[in-house]
Order: sequence, then structure tokens, then C-alpha cells
Amino acid sequence: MTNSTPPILSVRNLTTSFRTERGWITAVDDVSFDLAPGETLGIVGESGCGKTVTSKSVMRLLPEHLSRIDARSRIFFRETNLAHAPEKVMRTIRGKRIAMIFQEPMTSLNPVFRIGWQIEEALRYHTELNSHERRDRIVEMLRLVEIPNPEKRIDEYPHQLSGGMRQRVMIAMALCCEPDVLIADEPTTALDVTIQAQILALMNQLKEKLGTAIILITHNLGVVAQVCDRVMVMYAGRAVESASVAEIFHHPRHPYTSALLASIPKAGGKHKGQRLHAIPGIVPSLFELPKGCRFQDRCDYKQQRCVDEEPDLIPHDIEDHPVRCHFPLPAKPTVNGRPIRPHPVP
Amino acid sequence: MWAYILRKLLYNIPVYLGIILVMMLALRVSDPVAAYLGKNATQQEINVKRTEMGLDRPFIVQYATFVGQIVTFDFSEQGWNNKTSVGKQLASSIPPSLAITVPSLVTSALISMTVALIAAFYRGRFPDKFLMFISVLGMSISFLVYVILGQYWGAFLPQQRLNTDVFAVAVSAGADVSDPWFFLRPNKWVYYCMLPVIINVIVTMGYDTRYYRAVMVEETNRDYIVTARAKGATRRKIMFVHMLKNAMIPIITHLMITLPFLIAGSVVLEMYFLIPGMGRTLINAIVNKDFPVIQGFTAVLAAIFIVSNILTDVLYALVDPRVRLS
Amino acid sequence: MMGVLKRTAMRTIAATSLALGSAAHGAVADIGQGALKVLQVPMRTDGPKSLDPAAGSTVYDNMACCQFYETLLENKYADPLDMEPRLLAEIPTTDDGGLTWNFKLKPGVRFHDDPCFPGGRGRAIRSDDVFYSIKRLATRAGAKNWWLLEGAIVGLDAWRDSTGMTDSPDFDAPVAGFIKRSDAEFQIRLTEPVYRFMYVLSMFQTSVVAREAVETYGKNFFQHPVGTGPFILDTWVPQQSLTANRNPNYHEVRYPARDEWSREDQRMRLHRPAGQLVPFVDRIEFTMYVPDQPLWLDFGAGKLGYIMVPAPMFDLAINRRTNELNSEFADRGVTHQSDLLLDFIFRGFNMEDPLVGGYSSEKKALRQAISLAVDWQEFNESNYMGQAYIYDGPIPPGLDGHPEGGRAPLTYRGPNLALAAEKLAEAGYPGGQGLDPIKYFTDQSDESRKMTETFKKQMARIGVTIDPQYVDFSTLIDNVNNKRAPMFAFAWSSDYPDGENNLALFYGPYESPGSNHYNYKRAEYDRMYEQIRTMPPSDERTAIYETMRDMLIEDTPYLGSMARTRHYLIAPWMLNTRVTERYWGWFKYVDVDDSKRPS
Amino acid sequence: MTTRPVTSNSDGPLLEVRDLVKHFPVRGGVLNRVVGKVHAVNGVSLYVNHGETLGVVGESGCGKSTLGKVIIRLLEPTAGEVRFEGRVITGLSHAEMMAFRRKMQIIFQDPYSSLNPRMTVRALLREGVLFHDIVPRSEVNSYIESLIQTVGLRADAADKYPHEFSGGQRQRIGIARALSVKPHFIVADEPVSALDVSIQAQVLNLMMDLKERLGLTMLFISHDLKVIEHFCDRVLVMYLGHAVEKLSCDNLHAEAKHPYTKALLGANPIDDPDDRRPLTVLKGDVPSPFNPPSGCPFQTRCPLVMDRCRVEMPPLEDRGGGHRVACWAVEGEPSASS
Repeated sequence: MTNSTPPILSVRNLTTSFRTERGWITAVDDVSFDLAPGETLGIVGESGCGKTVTSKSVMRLLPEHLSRIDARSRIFFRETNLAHAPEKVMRTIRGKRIAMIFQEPMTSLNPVFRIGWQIEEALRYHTELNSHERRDRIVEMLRLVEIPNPEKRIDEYPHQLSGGMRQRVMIAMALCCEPDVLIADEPTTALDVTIQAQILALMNQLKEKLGTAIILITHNLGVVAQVCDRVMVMYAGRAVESASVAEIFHHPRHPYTSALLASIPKAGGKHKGQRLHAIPGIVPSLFELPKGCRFQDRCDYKQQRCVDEEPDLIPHDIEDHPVRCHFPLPAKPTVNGRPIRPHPVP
Repeated sequence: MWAYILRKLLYNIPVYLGIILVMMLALRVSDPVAAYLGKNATQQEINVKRTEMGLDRPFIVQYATFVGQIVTFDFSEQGWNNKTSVGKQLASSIPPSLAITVPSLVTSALISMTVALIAAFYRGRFPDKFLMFISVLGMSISFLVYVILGQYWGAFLPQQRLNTDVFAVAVSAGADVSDPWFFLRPNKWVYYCMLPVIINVIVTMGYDTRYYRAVMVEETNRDYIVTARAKGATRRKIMFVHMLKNAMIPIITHLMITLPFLIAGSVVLEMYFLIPGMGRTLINAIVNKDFPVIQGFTAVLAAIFIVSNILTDVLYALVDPRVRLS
Repeated sequence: MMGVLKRTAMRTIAATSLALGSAAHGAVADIGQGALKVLQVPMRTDGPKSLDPAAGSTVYDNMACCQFYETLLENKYADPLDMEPRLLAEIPTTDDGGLTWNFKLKPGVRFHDDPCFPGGRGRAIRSDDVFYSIKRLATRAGAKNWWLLEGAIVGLDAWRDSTGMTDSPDFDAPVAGFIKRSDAEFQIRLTEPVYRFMYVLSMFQTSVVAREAVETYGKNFFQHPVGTGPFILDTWVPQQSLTANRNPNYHEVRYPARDEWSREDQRMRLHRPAGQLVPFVDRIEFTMYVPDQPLWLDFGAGKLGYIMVPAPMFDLAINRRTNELNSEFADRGVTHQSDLLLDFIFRGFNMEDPLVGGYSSEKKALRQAISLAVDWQEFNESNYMGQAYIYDGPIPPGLDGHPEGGRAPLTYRGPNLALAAEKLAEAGYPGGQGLDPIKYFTDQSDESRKMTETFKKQMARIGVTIDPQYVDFSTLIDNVNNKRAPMFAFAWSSDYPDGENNLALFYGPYESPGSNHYNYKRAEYDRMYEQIRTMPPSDERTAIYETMRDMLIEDTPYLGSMARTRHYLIAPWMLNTRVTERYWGWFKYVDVDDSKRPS
Repeated sequence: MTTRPVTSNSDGPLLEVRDLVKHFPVRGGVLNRVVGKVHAVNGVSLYVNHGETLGVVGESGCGKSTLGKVIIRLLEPTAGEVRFEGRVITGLSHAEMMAFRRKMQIIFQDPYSSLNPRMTVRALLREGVLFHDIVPRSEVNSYIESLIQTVGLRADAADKYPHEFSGGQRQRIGIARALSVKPHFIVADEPVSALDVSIQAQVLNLMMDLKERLGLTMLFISHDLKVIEHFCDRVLVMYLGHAVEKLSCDNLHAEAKHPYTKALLGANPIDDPDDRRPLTVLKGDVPSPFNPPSGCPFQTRCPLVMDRCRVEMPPLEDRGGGHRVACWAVEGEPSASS
């Protein structure tokens, strides 16, 4: 961590397990990261990699009797360790200090309450505003997230709004108490591209305006490229690589990151009809994780050591770019920071 | 909203006419007059009675007549058994039925919902497991056992052992049941109806609690619950505000659908506590093959069923804003 | 009159036991108990269907009607098998060898005050009221009960045919048999000189009703009784409850004198209010119970005056071995009474059946052998909790002609397997060899099946094979009426307390489809029967009864006999109580002591 | 499975759609009468040549899925005609349609809900194979196994149930089912949208292979212009039930003219952190198809909107080389390729 300002959120060795019919499984395994004030951290990975569990662990939103956060996990919000903080403390954090928006704006709003009421709830819990002030604040927030006619919309029900509008309401709700951290869990996945563009633009604006630190969870690498400052890539419950956004995109060192980037269809007609770089196989089940590297079965560079021994997340030769790989890809030569060699197609 | 109610009403008219048709046909499969008069009746007696009842007319005429009577609320036809008009029997049996069913329904709903909330709140932990164990236990005991034990422990023992006459074992002749509103007077209600209501509540609670808990648990898994928690809402707030209002939708349906069955299903209770309600009157009519009473009561029960269905939809629309506009 | 016997009144044992189920009573009086004496009693099942005596038939109709209406004669409270005048000044006398009966009405008997009378004040009863009431049995209103009088009264059948069964019967049209001497005196002429007419006059169906009431209330008369009885209807909620208040103008009826009571009853202090005017209570409340449980609990809680012990609760109340009340009840002052019913439970033979019928000594020996193999005590234990009473002959206990202690001098009562085997050999079937299986018709109830299996087992002990035919009740009747059933299971409950009623079952002219289902035909027996039916009770008559009884035992056209016992529990606060099901006018003799009720 | 040569027995396109319209009735009021209609597809024409893949792109609710379903007659069109192998199939009876059913197959977005959970893969595939008599009965089993291997699954997958597979594998089964009856034409309705990126690439690769090997003709429906661009020969852009632009995928970025197509291209975040530019942000939402605006459907969000757009629907005008655009604003501009 080269950033000189102390992180606002510092997660250390986060390990979260779930109780299932087949016993306990560890969905997030020893994940650590820092979030600096005003920074946008992207957490990237495919379904089941643990990125959502990570965010819900930070907010302590996982069902208590079905999940547990390992005793040695630490989630520091400023000085407070949230990992095992009592519910009472968490309530003062949630919505006030750390807010969250979710993937499905359709279902994340309560269908039977007016949206004004739902935004107001957070204000009621965390501010001293009276009802008039709250209403003014809600209208102001709705205006901020560019909802037309906020005075009218305030009294509508979620089903009367479009998907994009609903996500705006969610954002207004999350930001109305001016939190220090916003966790956005796949905020645009369920939206159409044009709406996604609106929401991303809005988030960028708000970030600048409000200086909120953001954890953006997504599987869309394009979104990451456009919005994030730093990126953590996760695979099967593990953080496998972590670096600045430029590093990740230009010098991916973990074979998974590299393959993931290569598997996206490229814009522009020049690749048309070519085979994409697909990653063979599927993500291993959390019940049957291999002994060594969790990516071994799908990796093009697998060696015996990968089978025997799980690598640690350590910086190899580049500071501030830890990789969980015994044989990280070489840092590519660049010209003006851009790679000169495309990734080889195996 | 009114258009919605009106539409529901219009829709249900053919349904109701169909029910009446099927019911009337079913009642005529075997000759009701012969059944009533018994084996020793002569053909002449049967014919006289049949003509008297208009059962010799073509079915379509009987159907039209009966539907006409329902529409004009004309239940003046006399029961064969005790020669009281069906309307009078309805008028005298509906209030006692209501005195049992409505409090049962309300109390059972409130208690079941509270217990279900507690269970859902502690989902998977001891209070939940304990409450659900009790519910399953409660469900697996027969209704009759509750009635018999309830009567014994609730009414008899206090009277005999403690000399405190709080609940009646049964409605005795001293009760002025000729006044249908008798059971709705508070002191009479406590004395005669409260124990059956308590038993009814206990009986229905096992199933209801489990059902409501399932509904609520389903709601607790919804995304909006997580949103509310992420806002900093307390668990109590989430339970009683966010979840309950959503859970009300299936709960209302369940409640309203229960109502007609509760009315008809209180037979055992009414038998044991000698409460002159609809269930008992209908069963008596069936035992005595009292055709006009069976026909009239069935028509009214079907109407109650239909009305409660419409009411369900309306309440549904009131609770769920999504229904209102669609 | 013939109808009494022609009626197919044979019932299966199971059916009878159900139909006669009676009940207890209970209630919380909503009236202040301090001021008024209120008697709470139960009725089982839905209670009366009609309060019009002419239309009544069930035991509950009877129970209710008897509070409002009265008959010319009534059973005595101290001895329910005997009669005393009620609306009459004295027991009727007869002329013409029993064909003409002379009646004199009791003075001072008035109908209940009711708006149907001018001024609302009940008038005195008259001879015409008796004629009118009897005529009503010959109209549609009394169709169900016509069998009581069919063919009995001169001119009544003709009146029935000409006007009685029309839409508007002409009650003023004369009937030759009804002869009015004055408003208080009249005669009735019978077609045959039968003594049992006496009993018809005590049946509630012949109660005296007020013509004004019938005409005023028309279709609703059935729920608006206006009679002369000790109580006046207050409320009747069908299938729920019936209440009645004391009739303030009730005529002078007094509690039986001390010497009318038996020694044992006197020991029970039943004679205490001797000579006092009745009724004692101000109000009766009947509650109709369907399930046993609330009935039982309400009695237990002291809310009912008496109950018949429901079968499932028998062992809770009474020690089967000692026949004594369990201490839990005895300690609370509850008393126990039992009463033998006028039952004749038997298994019949068809005397015309080629296998089991016939009068030759071999045929008699076969039936006697079967009789000797029957163990009635086994039936009693398995189906009647050991509470039934076994006796010889067809005449139930308490009636003239019933053998002392139930044992007749001549008897083939079993079990006596040795003698049975001997008789069977005598009949030509040693060890049962050569005897075809005997078809035995019975109904399909579980109880009947159980008893039939027992019977089959008992017969197998002497080598007789029984082939049970389980059929529904109407098929059973049909087979018996058509003389197709070699053996059948029935029971008879006496219509009136006279052995003549049972002896008539074997009178030749009443053969199937009449009530002589045995098709028993002996000229000598028939002659004796014709003699006794006109005779009033006397030692001479009893002697003839005994001769007829022994003749039947010797010929064995049936296997018998048994009578059921009823057990009643009586609350400590219900006084002067002698429970009986012979008649239901006895509530007027009952008193209540509120100080003995639970507070 | 054997490779089939591209059938070229007919001169015209394999599939031709003319002025296809699909409206869904909307009910309401006291009597629940039809009070309006949803304009799901509003006069769309298109053609697909033998061996060609036509992409259909648009946002949710634009009618692209409905279009696909109407073409293979899973839904009945309100108006317009569909011509397949030179024959108009829109008016055909159920029986007449049978022969075409086999030739036209569909692959759905959600592979799980489109597979009966209580049937093994073998049973699922066998149904169609037997029904259409694709191979002799004795060969059915081996045929199914070879199919399964063709879509990249192990042969023992045949006796498993759908829930035993991952999302990508289920989509492979969906593809195998579509292929099992040897169709000539496949409608792929968002076949990779529900899949993870790495799996999406696998499935797209598979489909590309199959297309090549079997000479399949396809209508490929997607909301992802990048996937379309990669996979298709030509693309049809739909907005609110209307086709607003049709063009070749060869040089999409350069040639796209319609402001909506441009917005779609511009809204896609570019996966290059160095190329951070403001995304093209359209204002507002897609209007309700129940109550579409008059004139050009895109007018409410269009940056180039003119008065004329509000009254008059622009025609889908040919701008040369098969490139058609429906927009008043770009009317005068010359096409890049012409």
C-alpha cells in the first residue's frame, strides 16, 4: 500500500463460511484489502468467487445462524473492528457510514412502501432531521440522482418506476446520509446498456461531488476499466491478484486475470469471427477444492508445484501488485504504459 | 377500486350460478322426498310432498325459482323437519356461528402471526425449533381430543373442583338462545363462547403458525430485507414493518379462504358445546334429510365463500400497491 | 286396535338399544335460582320433532308432550306398571262384556290460559274434547299413530275413510262409538272387548288437546301446545332446548300416599311429600345433548338433575361387580337407580321352516337342544356390560306371568351341553350329524355381528352349524315377513305393561307378515289368547298367562330371553326422584333443593 | 454428427420476413376488455441468407425476443409474413407447420428453465429425435451420444439430469437439443447472457464452430453489441418494436448512423482503463411499448431530435450496401460505405 493516507476501510484475513447441508464451506478465504478515502476499488470475479459475500461480510448482512466470520478476521472501519462488532454498533455504521446498493433494483426496494418513505427510513435512523427537513432532503437527493419530478415521484411505489429509476432511488437512499463508503454490488448488471451508462456516469459524478469511497463489485471488466482506481480479482473464494486498474489491464500477472481479459469479445470489427480465448472447464466447487492452486485445472501454465502447493498472495517483482501464483506471467514491456504484445492464444 | 370490486362481483356471478346448479343437481340425484319420508311412505304420500315442494316441476324451473329466491333473499321455504323457515334458521344460526368463528379467526391470526414472527425472528435457533415442535405436536393431535380435553379441563374441572363457573360445558336450556344475538352479549359470550374459541384457536394455531412462519421466512430472504438492514434498520423494524406488510398478502389470502371452512367446519365444536350455529344446523338437516334447509344453507355457504373470495382480492389490492393499478 | 300387534315393531337389538337412549339434563339457569325452583334435565340427540301429541312418535316427543298434555289415564308414580285416572274422576267401567266403556271426567280440569280461548282464559275440558282428540288420530295429522286405534272403535275407521283423511276433516260428523252423556260423562264403544284399550288411553298420543288451539294455530300448532298439563311451554328451540313454566291453574293432583310406595321406596324416603299438591318446581329446562361428553360433564358439575349413564362412561360411574356407585359420586350425594326395561330380546325360529320348524317331538327336541346350547350370560357380558337380565318365557320382568326370579318351572335355558347333546340325538342328529347349516338372518351392525359370532361359536359346541346372513334391516324384515328366514334376531319392547302384549306375538292369526313372525300356530294357545285379551288383571288371568308361557317354552319357537337394565345417576339436589321410561309425566312429582346444588 | 453442406438449392434468402407485426392485447376495466395493446414488434422486415448470421440487438422490451418467437411461430404474428425456404409459413396450419418445426429451432437464454428438470439429457434429446424421425431407432442412442460430444460434453452426461450441470453445460445441452433434429435455421435468443464471461466465451466458440461445420443459418438475439459484432455478419438494431438500423457488422463503429446505434456503441464501457471517456449517455428510459410516442420511437431520448421526428416515423431507408437507417437527422448524410 503506497497510499499515504490511512485507509478508511481495512479488511484483514476475512474468512467467511456458510453452513450447508453438506457441512460448512468457506466462501471467502483469507481475503485482505484496503480502501482509501475517495478511492474506487473494483472487486472482480465470476459468479461464486466470493465477491458478494465479501461485501456482505463487511456490512455484516449475512444471516447470522447460517454463516460465520472467522475469529481472526478483522474489518477495520477507521478504528472500529466490524468483524465481530455487536449488532447495535453495526446499526450505527450501516446506512450512515457504509451504504450499499444491490444488483436487482427490482427486488431490492420494498414493493409495498412508497419510495419516499423508504429513503426517509435511513434519515430517520441516522439524522436528527424533522419530517419537513427529511422530505426536503429526499427531494434534493432524488434531484441529485437525476430523477425528474422528484416531488411527485416521492409518493410513488417501486413498481411505478423503471429499472434505471429504481437503481437511482437505491443510490439516493444509499447516499442520503453521506456515507464514507459505498458498496455497490453489481449495480448495473440487471440494467440495459444505455441505462448502465447513465448509472455509471452518475456514480462517477457523485464520487467527485461527494468524495465517497466506493467498492464496486462487478464481473464486467469494461465497467471496472471505466470506473475503478484499483482492482482486486477473486477466484473461488480467494483474492488472486490485486493492483491498480492500469496494472491489471495492461500487465495482468495471474493467468486467470489474463485469461479473463482475453475472453471478452473485442469491440471493432477486426476480431470478427475469430475464436475467443475461452477458459476451459468450470470453477471448482467449494466443496471439492483442490489442494494446490484453485485455478490449476483451468490454467494453461500449470506445473507440478501448482498441484502440490497453494501459492500465497505476494508481490513478486512489482511492489503493490500481489499475485497468488507460483509462476506469474511476466510483466509485459510497454510503450507509454501500453502493452506491445497481445496475449498469446494457446 | 370500485371498478375492480364490481368486476370481481360480475365475474363471480356465473361461478355462483354454476355452484348452485351443481349443488341442486347433486341434491336431486336420489329422490330427496323418498329419502325424507323413509321406507314406509306410500307413493301417494311421496307425490303429495313432491308437489308441495315443487319438486315435480322441470329442473330448469326449479333452478330458476331457487336462484330467484336467492336473489330476492327469499328464504321463506319451511324446513321439513321442524317447520321453521330456512330464513329463520339462517337468522338464528348465523350469529352464534359468527360469535365463534370471527373471534377464533382474529385471535388465531394474531397469535399465530406473533408466534410465527418470533419463530421467523429466531429462525433456526432454539425458540424457532421449540415453537415449531409445539406446532407440529399441536397439528398432529385430533380436533376431537382438543374439544374433549378442553371441555374437561376448561369447564368441568373449574366448576367441580374450584367451584368457579367461568366457562360453560355446554349451552344449557337456561340460555335464551331464541335471541340470536344472545351469544354476542359480552358476559354471555365469555361464558358460552370463549372456551370453544380458545379450543378453536389452539387447534388452528399449529397449522397457521407453520404456514405464517413459512411465509415470513420466505419474506426474510427477499432482497428488500437486506436493503433495509443495510440502511441500519433494527431487526424489529424489519420484522414488523418491512416484512409484515409484505407477508400480509399471502396471510390475508389464507385467512379469508379459511373463513367459510371455519364456519362449516365448526360442527364438532358446535355439537359438543351445543352451540346452535350454522354447522350444527346444517349437519342436523343432513341427518334428518331436511332438503330445503340443506339446499338453503349450502347456497348461503357458497355465497359466503364467494364473498370472502372477493374480499380477499379487495384486501389484497389494499395491501399490495401493485395490484391496484393492474 | 289390531294395529298394536300388526305393526312390525320387531327391532334388532342394536336398533332398539339406540332408539331408547335417553339422557340427562343440565343447565345454568339464567333465571334467579333463589326465587324459583328450576329443574334441569337432559334430552339425548335433537329432542322432540313435534309438540303435537297426535303427530308425536319418538321418546323425545313423548317426554316433551307429557309436560303440557295429559291423558285420561296415567301410570302411577309409585308403580309405573299400574294405572291411575288422570283426566278422569275414576278408572273407567265397562259394560257388554267389555265392549262399552264408561268415562267420567275429573272436575276442575282446565286448559292452559291461552289467547286462543275467549278472554285468554283456559276453559274446562269436556267430553267433546276427548272425542276431538281421538278423532285427530284418524286424520292426516295423526297418520303416524293410527295403528294405535285402527279397527278398535266402532265407526272411527269409517269416519277416517269418509272425512278424516281429507283436506278438511269434519270433526262434527258423528262416530257411532262416541257417545256423549254430558260434558263430563261419555261412553266409547269398541269393536272387540279388549282390555288393552285401557293402556291406549294412557299413551301420550291420545292426550286431550284443545280444539280452539288447533284451529287458531293451524300449521304452527305443533309448536304451540295448549293442554291441561302441569307445565306451559316457555321456549322451544328445536335441536337445542325446551323450557316450560309451571301451570298456575293445574288441577288438583297429589303426590302418592305413603302406602302406595314399596317398602324399599319408603326406605329411600320417596314417600316424604305424600299427599302434597304437585308440581313442585316452577320451571323445567330440557337441554338436548348429542355427544356423551358434555352431558357427562354437565352432570358431573351438578348442572343436571339426573342422567342415564352413557355406555362408554358406565365403568366410571358404577362398579360392574358390586353394582354400586363409585365413591367419587356417592361422596357427593349422587344416588343411583336402575330400572329393568320391558324388553323381550330373543332369537326366533320360523315354525313353518322344514328344517327347524314343526311341532313333532323330534323338531321340538332340535329347538330345545339349540336353546340348551345358548349361553345368554356370554351375550350379556360381551354386549350389555353384564347388566341385562335373563329370564324364561316371553313376558318381561314386572308383569303378570313373568316367572318368579326369571326362572320358569319348565326351562330349556342353557348352557347345558350334556342335555343339549342328548336332545340333539333325540332329534335325530347325534353330535349334529346330518343337520344342515341353519340360516340365521341378522342385520349388519357391528354389535349384531359380534353377537352372531358368539352364537355361532356356542352352536358349534354341540355340532350345529349356523350360517349367518348379514342383511340390511329392510331385507331382514322382508325375509321374515315372507317366512324365508329359518332363524332371525329381533327384539320386542312392550307397547304397554301387560304380558298380553307379548303373548299376542304367538297368536296364530297374526302370522307373518303380522307380528307373529314365528308363524306359531296352536289352536289351544289361540283359544287361550282370545280369552285373556278381554280379561282385566286377576289371578285367574295370570294363571292362564303362565300356562301359555310354559306351552311356548316347551314348543320353543324362540330362544330367550333377555331384558336390558337402565342405570341412572341422580343429583343430590333432585328430590323425590324415581326415574322411569315407562311414561314421562313424572317430572311433576320431582322437587329440587337448591341448597344441595354446587354454589 | 456429419457435416452438412450449405444447402443452396434456393436462390433467395433462407428466411425472409416482411412487415411483421406483433401486438399483445392489454385488458382492463370492469369487463376486462381489451383496452389497448403492447406494440411488441411493429412492422419489421428482414432476411437471412443461407449460412449467414443475422444479429438482432436492442434493450429489454424492444421486441427482439418476440420477433424471434414469431419467426419460428412460437407466437402467432398479428400481421406480416414469414417466408422460409421460399414458402410463406405464417398462414400454415399446425400440421403443415410440422415439417418446418424441425428445420427451425430455438435456443433460449435461460438454459435451466427451458429444460424439464425431471428428464435425463438422453430423454430430453430423444423426444425430438424420435418425433421427427431423424435417425433410425436403433441408432438413436449413439446419435444422442455423438451429439453430446459435439457440444463438448462427455458422453456419460446423457444420463444425468439438468440440475447436475453448470450453467454453461446446460446451455450446451440446450444447443444439443436444438441441433438434434438437424435444423436449417436457429434462433438463438440471448444464448450467452446468463453466463459468466469465461463460460460465455466457451459457448460462443462452440456456436461458431458448429455454425461453420454444419453450415447453420442463425438469427442471433442479444443486448450485447460486442457479442453481436463478434459473432454476426449483419445486425438489425431494434428500438421499441421498430427496426431502426440494419447494417453489416464488418465495421460497425465506423458505419453506424442511427443515433440509437451510436448510443449503444458508446454506452458500452471500453475495457481499457487508459481510454476513459465519458460514455454516451442517453437521457431517460425506453418509453412504454403500451403507449409509444408518435413519430420516431426514439425521439424522447434522441440527442438529434427535430420537430419532424415528433410527428412522422422516418422510413428505413437504404443507404447503399444493404445499410438501412430510419432517421430524419441522418437522412442527407452519405453512407460511409457508399
